[in-house]
Amino acid sequence: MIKIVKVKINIEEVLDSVGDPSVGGTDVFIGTTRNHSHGKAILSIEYEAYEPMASKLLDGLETEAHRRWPLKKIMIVHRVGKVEIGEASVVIAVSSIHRKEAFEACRYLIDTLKKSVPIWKKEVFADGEEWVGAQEQ
Amino acid sequence: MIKIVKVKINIEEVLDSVGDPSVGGTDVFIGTTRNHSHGKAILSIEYEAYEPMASKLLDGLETEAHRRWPLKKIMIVHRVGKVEIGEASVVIAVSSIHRKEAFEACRYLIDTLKKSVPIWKKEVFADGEEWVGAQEQ
Amino acid sequence: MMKVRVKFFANVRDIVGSDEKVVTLPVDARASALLDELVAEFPAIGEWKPHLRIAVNWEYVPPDHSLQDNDEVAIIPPVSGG
Amino acid sequence: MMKVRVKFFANVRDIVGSDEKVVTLPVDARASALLDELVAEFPAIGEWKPHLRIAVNWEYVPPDHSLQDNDEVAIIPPVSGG
Repeated sequence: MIKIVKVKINIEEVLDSVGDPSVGGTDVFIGTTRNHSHGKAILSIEYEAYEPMASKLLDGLETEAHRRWPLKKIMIVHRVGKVEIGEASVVIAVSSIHRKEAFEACRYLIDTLKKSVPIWKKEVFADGEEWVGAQEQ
Repeated sequence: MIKIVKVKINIEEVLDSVGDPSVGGTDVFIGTTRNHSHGKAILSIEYEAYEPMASKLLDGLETEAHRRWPLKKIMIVHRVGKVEIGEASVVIAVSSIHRKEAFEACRYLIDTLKKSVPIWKKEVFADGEEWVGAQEQ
Repeated sequence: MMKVRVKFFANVRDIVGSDEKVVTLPVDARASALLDELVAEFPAIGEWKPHLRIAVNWEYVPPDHSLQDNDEVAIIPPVSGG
Repeated sequence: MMKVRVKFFANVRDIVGSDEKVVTLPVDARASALLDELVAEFPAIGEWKPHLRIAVNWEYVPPDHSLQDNDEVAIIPPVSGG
């Protein structure tokens, strides 16, 4: 399942959503907003999504991961709007019977999300703000 | 940090313990007890540890992961005693500035823990119980 | 002639000063022609042009994709989600 | 002669029927000699012998490791944590 949300991501809820009695291993990636960028202090971050397309692409990523690996469940949650330093901007949880597949799929999902899903991050500094381009990641 | 605990693992606490304003990515592995083994229904699981040696080896794994990758923080929690189906037996959280290192270190930690740390799992079935040997994993 | 709805995001929206605009184009105009027209109207987009992708109806398309009347076209700057 | 404290876990403890035992050995006896002695006393351990590791004072040691008086020796069956 995938979600784009405007409120703080509840990690326990994400974990519950991928739980299953046959699951042996769950890998979870949590992306958090850092307090610095190229040595400059970041005050806060704002995320913007082209929501219908982002949802469609995230759905497609979920389907593709299930096709590539024998997984139990996937949950991808991306936050939009203002995110405070240290809060999660994205959480991806993948459960499977064995751990290897969970690790590989989770890594694939975050790597591909960062390359292709139309979501943008704006870093707010004391002296201005800047949209982050993928080439600077 | 590492812990061997007799009570349910609190995932939020584990995540808080690896939080840091400079962290960009955190990878978390959660091992849960499955409800079946080779097609047989498992009623519950018990874990036993040779605690002083297990703590020493886990401390060593933490040090080694910090030596191999530029990481922020590591938390490894392993539960002992009776664990209900679906509950976490182990949680490993690794935070770093960039995600690649967090994924690699987390995978290394769980793989090495499973091979070398003196902890044993007993599966309880309707018709008996069995210590699980590493060769059957 | 045909009309397409064009959506702008992030730095491109800041340049255009609006998140949406209806553009009139010759029938079967290509995605690249729309982009050229936008650069002509908003020269500051030009600097980003090599990095922009185009999506039509929520799917990335190549520059030679032929647009259709009423398409929802999005100009996608380098993404930075995650 | 010297004494070492030997600790048993999991299936080996079930066979021995106790989690600890003090064993008297010749001075400088090797870890493998202790294991042979245990197999002689508890033949059911023999089946597992190829899979057992030995730890001395919380560290894995090779079979030819020389034991010392008062060592804490552990017989480590295949581990299955995680």
